[in-house]
Amino acid sequence: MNSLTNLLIPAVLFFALGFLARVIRSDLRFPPDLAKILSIYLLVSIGLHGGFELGKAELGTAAASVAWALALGFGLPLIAFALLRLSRGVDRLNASAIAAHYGSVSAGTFLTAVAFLENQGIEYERYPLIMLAVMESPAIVVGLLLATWSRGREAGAASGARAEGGHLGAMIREAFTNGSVVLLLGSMLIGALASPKSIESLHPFTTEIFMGMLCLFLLEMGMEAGHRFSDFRRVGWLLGVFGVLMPLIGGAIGVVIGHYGLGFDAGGTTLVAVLGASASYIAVPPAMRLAIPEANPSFYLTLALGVTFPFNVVFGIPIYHALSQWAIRVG
Amino acid sequence: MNSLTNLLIPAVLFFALGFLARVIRSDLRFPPDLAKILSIYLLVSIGLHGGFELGKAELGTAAASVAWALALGFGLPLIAFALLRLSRGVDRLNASAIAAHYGSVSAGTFLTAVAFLENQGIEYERYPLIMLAVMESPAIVVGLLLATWSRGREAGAASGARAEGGHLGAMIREAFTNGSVVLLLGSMLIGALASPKSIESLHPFTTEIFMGMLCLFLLEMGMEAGHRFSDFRRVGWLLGVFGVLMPLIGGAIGVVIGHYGLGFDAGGTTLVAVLGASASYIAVPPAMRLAIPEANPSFYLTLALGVTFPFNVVFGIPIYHALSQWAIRVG
Amino acid sequence: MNSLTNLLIPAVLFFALGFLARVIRSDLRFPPDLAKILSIYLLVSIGLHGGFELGKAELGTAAASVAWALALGFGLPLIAFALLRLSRGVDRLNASAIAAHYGSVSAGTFLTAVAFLENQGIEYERYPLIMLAVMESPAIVVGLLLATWSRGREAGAASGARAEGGHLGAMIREAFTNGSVVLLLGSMLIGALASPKSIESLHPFTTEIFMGMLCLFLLEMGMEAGHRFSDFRRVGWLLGVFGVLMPLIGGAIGVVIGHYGLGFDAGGTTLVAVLGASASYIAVPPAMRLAIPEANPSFYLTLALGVTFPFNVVFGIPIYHALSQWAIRVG
Amino acid sequence: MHRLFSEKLVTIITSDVLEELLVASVRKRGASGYTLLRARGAGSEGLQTGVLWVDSNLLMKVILPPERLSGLLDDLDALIAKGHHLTVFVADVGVLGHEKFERPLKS
Amino acid sequence: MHRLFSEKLVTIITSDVLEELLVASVRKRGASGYTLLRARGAGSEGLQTGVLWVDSNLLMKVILPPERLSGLLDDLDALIAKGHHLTVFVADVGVLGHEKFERPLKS
Amino acid sequence: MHRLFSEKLVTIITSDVLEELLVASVRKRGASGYTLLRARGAGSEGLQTGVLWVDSNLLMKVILPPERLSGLLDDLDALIAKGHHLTVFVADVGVLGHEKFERPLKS
Ligand SMILES: Nc1ncnc2c1ncn2[C@@H]1O[C@H](COP(=O)(O)O)[C@@H](O)[C@H]1O
Ligand SMILES: Nc1ncnc2c1ncn2[C@@H]1O[C@H](COP(=O)(O)O)[C@@H](O)[C@H]1O
Ligand SMILES: Nc1ncnc2c1ncn2[C@@H]1O[C@H](COP(=O)(O)O)[C@@H](O)[C@H]1O
Ligand code: NA
Ligand code: NA
Ligand code: NA
Repeated sequence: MNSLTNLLIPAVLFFALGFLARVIRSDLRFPPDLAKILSIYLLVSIGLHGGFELGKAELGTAAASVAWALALGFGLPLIAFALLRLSRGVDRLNASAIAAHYGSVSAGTFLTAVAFLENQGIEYERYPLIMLAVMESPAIVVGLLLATWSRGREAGAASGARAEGGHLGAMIREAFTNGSVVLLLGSMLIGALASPKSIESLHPFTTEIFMGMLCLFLLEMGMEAGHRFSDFRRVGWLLGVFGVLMPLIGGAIGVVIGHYGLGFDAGGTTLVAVLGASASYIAVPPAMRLAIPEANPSFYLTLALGVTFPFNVVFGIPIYHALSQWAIRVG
Repeated sequence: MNSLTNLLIPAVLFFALGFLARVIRSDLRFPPDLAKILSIYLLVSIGLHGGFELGKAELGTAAASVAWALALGFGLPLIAFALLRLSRGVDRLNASAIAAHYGSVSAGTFLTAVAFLENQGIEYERYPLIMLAVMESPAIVVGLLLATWSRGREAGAASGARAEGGHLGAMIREAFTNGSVVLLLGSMLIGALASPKSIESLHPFTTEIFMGMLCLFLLEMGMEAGHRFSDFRRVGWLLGVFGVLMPLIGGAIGVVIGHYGLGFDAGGTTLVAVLGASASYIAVPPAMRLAIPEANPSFYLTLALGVTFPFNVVFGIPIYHALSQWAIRVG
Repeated sequence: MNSLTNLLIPAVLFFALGFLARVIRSDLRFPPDLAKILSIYLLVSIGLHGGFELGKAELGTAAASVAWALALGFGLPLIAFALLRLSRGVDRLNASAIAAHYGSVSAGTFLTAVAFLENQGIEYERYPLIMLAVMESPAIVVGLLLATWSRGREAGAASGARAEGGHLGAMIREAFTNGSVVLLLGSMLIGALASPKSIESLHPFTTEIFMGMLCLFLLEMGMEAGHRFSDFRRVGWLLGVFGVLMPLIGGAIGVVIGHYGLGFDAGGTTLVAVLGASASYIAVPPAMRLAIPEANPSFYLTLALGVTFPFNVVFGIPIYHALSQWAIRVG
Repeated sequence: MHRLFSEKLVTIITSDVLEELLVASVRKRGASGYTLLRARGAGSEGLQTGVLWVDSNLLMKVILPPERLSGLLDDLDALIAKGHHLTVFVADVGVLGHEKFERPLKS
Repeated sequence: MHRLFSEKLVTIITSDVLEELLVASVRKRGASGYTLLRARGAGSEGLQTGVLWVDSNLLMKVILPPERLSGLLDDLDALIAKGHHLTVFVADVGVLGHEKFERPLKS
Repeated sequence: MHRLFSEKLVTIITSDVLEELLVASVRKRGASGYTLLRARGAGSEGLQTGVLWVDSNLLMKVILPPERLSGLLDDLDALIAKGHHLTVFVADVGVLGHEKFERPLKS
């Protein structure tokens, strides 16, 4: 329940080890491809596993989950954008790009939350998994729209924005053919379609060795977060505060949706909170880099990967879980 | 039994997902090394597993399997070469290179067929595994001999061909020290030599996570096939027809050999058919590129990987299985 | 008990297969990153597993193990250095660099010895695992001190050595932030700290697929050893003899320490002997290359990887085991 | 003696996410091919560690007949004007077999 | 027409273990960035197969204004003098947008 | 000031399967070493995606004293004449420490 319990989960400890290795300037290095391989493995495995379980889902709750996921995906970036503009820390285009990250989700954080729940023997609903898959794209679309609007404002003329029209269509297409989206949705579909027996034969691969793969992934992400964290100064403290405040806001909204909107138990509500709180660092950054080249990648990468990700893994998850339990107690 | 059942095998579905990702131009990408790592894993695992089981094989059937495998490996390229020359689609050297691919085998297709059988609870003999290992090399040798002969024909003089003599020896040596051959035969030998207890301790690695690894491999191969498939136009429709006809011929010959020649049941016969039908896209292409530089790699890669491989995985395997059952029924 | 039994362990057979593939000049190739990925996996897995078991260790024996490990780590390089200087095969700086390798350890050899023991159903103490983690660094420090002293001797003046002072501090810091050390010690700590239930959930990853991963690793290391072995001529026969003699000396000292110093049984004593006998080829070489640039890497890599590693894997382990049994019989 | 023919070698270093755009431009501008290498690095946009797709760099090499250089550089300038970060440099090289580099890539 | 500006391109090939030292030197000498590629090879120190960290090579490319070249080469010479093995070569290149290469990397 | 010595830099881009042949030729022609990089690309033989060994490219760099260039180019021409596809280009570079490049690789 307390943060210490969380810290005794191997996945979290490996994240800390990676972070520490950077801090003490160890020469520990991973082949760059390993993180890519591990994230492919993780997406395929949770997709297969989740799709299989969702094959047995109630249609009503599933539809409601999708609807709420869309609401989160479209709404959170707007909140993030407003906050960023209020803080006057960055210009409109950087704000658009950062906002998109916070409307989307981090599978790594989500899985750490699952490990947290399983470690404590807490049951959880499977619907948040659909939400994870659904939430990758809308935030990208909102980010692009915000950027188009911002360019219009900054150019002081609507002409520029209009010229981007066709381009925007292509970008939105890309939001839905994004590699991570295809991998996750595709695997879920396969998990739902394939014969139960054949999915069971995949069990040792998708489930039994899963936690170990997650540990390796978080070890490498810990190193990467450590790298990014040292860029903190370049980002400034105002943005740094945003990187901690925004997940708390997103997490609180997630608790409300999970508990009141979807009627989930403490486990499922925690997971919805984590979806709200986490910021994408795999699917969204390439989309932003391509579509909003004016924004500085070291801003959004430092925030999503160097600030929000570690915050969520170490402090956020137990906080969202406590919040969820409190919401359920209060009713 | 029907093609739909086949399509509900996760491995086949992942192949389709990869193919589809290319078609919708998703930015899904795999680190290039992953396919190489997965194919090393697959060869070692089937080698170990197969060698262990073959340690208990009957010498008579094993010897007969090797003999028939040699017959297929030496015979099929000649049929393929004749067909290609008849179609007048390509010159002699390209025909030699392509022919070698069809005399050899694709481990990926073979393993998908195994998944197909296991998914339906169909028993199968293990001898086709020896055949798989045996069939890699002879087709390479035949391809080289055809090329040498073709060069002689095209140069209009025997002198050229003779000059290549020493070179040819080196090439044939390479057919037998080919990386895939060494890996597969070596692992089989280890599987047969090592103590049963130690092989059992490898079981979780070689067998339990196997299907998952195969899925990842086929996912990436699906993308690669999608890539190659789009080169289809460059190859022309005549070659395209060859890429579908030749596996049907090879598969039919395989059914005859499996059932009448070796007396296998429907499962084993299906696997022999798949050996006849499939075209190599890992072991043979590098050998051809090195030894028949005059041939165009985009011809043989498009055919083996972009046409025949998808055809076999989706349509071929259920067809060969139906043929095998029919042969057994007919007697 | 005899060398043949050893050779029937899959891990050893795969090492031989890799070596053989090089000897017959097969074009078998592994993506270079695979070895790095596998060694990360191996270190994390033995760390987790070992840390978990050591959580239950007796403090007294653990402390004694650490003390003896330090003694080995500091002592063996001095013996190696003396031998190398006596043989007059190399100059002081090369001798310093080589000596450091022999004071440190090879996890690959250690794990092969574990496989050897498990294959024969021999029990072994877990303390040698702490020793493995402890022994990586001291030898690096001794190597650096020897090099500093040697530079002073060769320059004929103390001034050079003194100028290196600050530099030396940085180097010693690096000995303890070495990537392998951080990975192994970190994983052991996590194994000891995390809840037993969560460590159990990692079991399929860290333990069940472990032997298979070790086989792949040794296969690639076999190829690499084969590569290095062919550089043998460049090294000269005197150094070659050192590469076989030094492990025998280190192994014998290890037997004495394991049996008389620590009171281990035949299994644990064998492992201590292997720690004494093996030479590092992952953690130490980069440290030496950076800190003793005057030394020739092809000397220490050929010796550690091309001579001592194969010798230990094939002949050494059964010899050290026989020695251990003999010591116990003699009392 | 070998005749080496003068061509232009353009090298482009930028983020992996631009791969498709660059390839399209190289095809359009009539190069006979292109070569891609994976890279890491650092620059004004910060560290590119190569761990995530977004922080991996690519290094593209394109050999072009001098008269086609200008068109390609136009495209690259346009990308830079949009805000993309590209490191671009051009060198003179002598190639073996210059006809090879005159035949545009079939698409 | 495109104005290409003359800069120096320094290429360094050496063992992976020197990465940190080289990056530090490039930062100190005022380059605007650097690019790293993974390499294998062979030379007087033997085969570098790329299988272990110690036998992997890196290839570093640094573009520098001509007046900053000398400082970087001094550092490289110092490494060579200590016994490190470095293959270093310099070429003249024309870059797009030369201001980019004048701004030293922020550390 | 640094003395930079003039050498020739030969770059060869081709399929991975030619590695052994190229290395053998570089050794024979007296280079002091060579460097290999992994590459992808496209050309007249189609797409080289790097996924399979056969469709991976390698990029080889060899620094040679000018007088040894011709021999190496002869070998490369011979490969091209046999039907192999090689992209080869040569540039002038200034190296640090030219004696290093005079000593042929021990085999
Ligand atoms: N001076 C330089 N020399 C070599 N590569 C550079 C240099 N500056 C930038 N780069 C490369 O170009 C990429 C983009 O740089 P930048 O546009 O400064 O963000 C960096 O990640 C480096 O790989
Ligand atoms: N003549 C050369 N051409 C290209 N690369 C070289 C050459 N000589 C050495 N190298 C590279 O530089 C590294 C170090 O070489 P060396 O200093 O000779 O040990 C080698 O591993 C090669 O990658
Ligand atoms: N114009 C070019 N610029 C750069 N690389 C090229 C060019 N043409 C071909 N290549 C490279 O050389 C390889 C072989 O080309 P090709 O001989 O045209 O099949 C290709 O896969 C590319 O990597
Ligand atoms: Na979010
Ligand atoms: Na076949
Ligand atoms: Na030792």
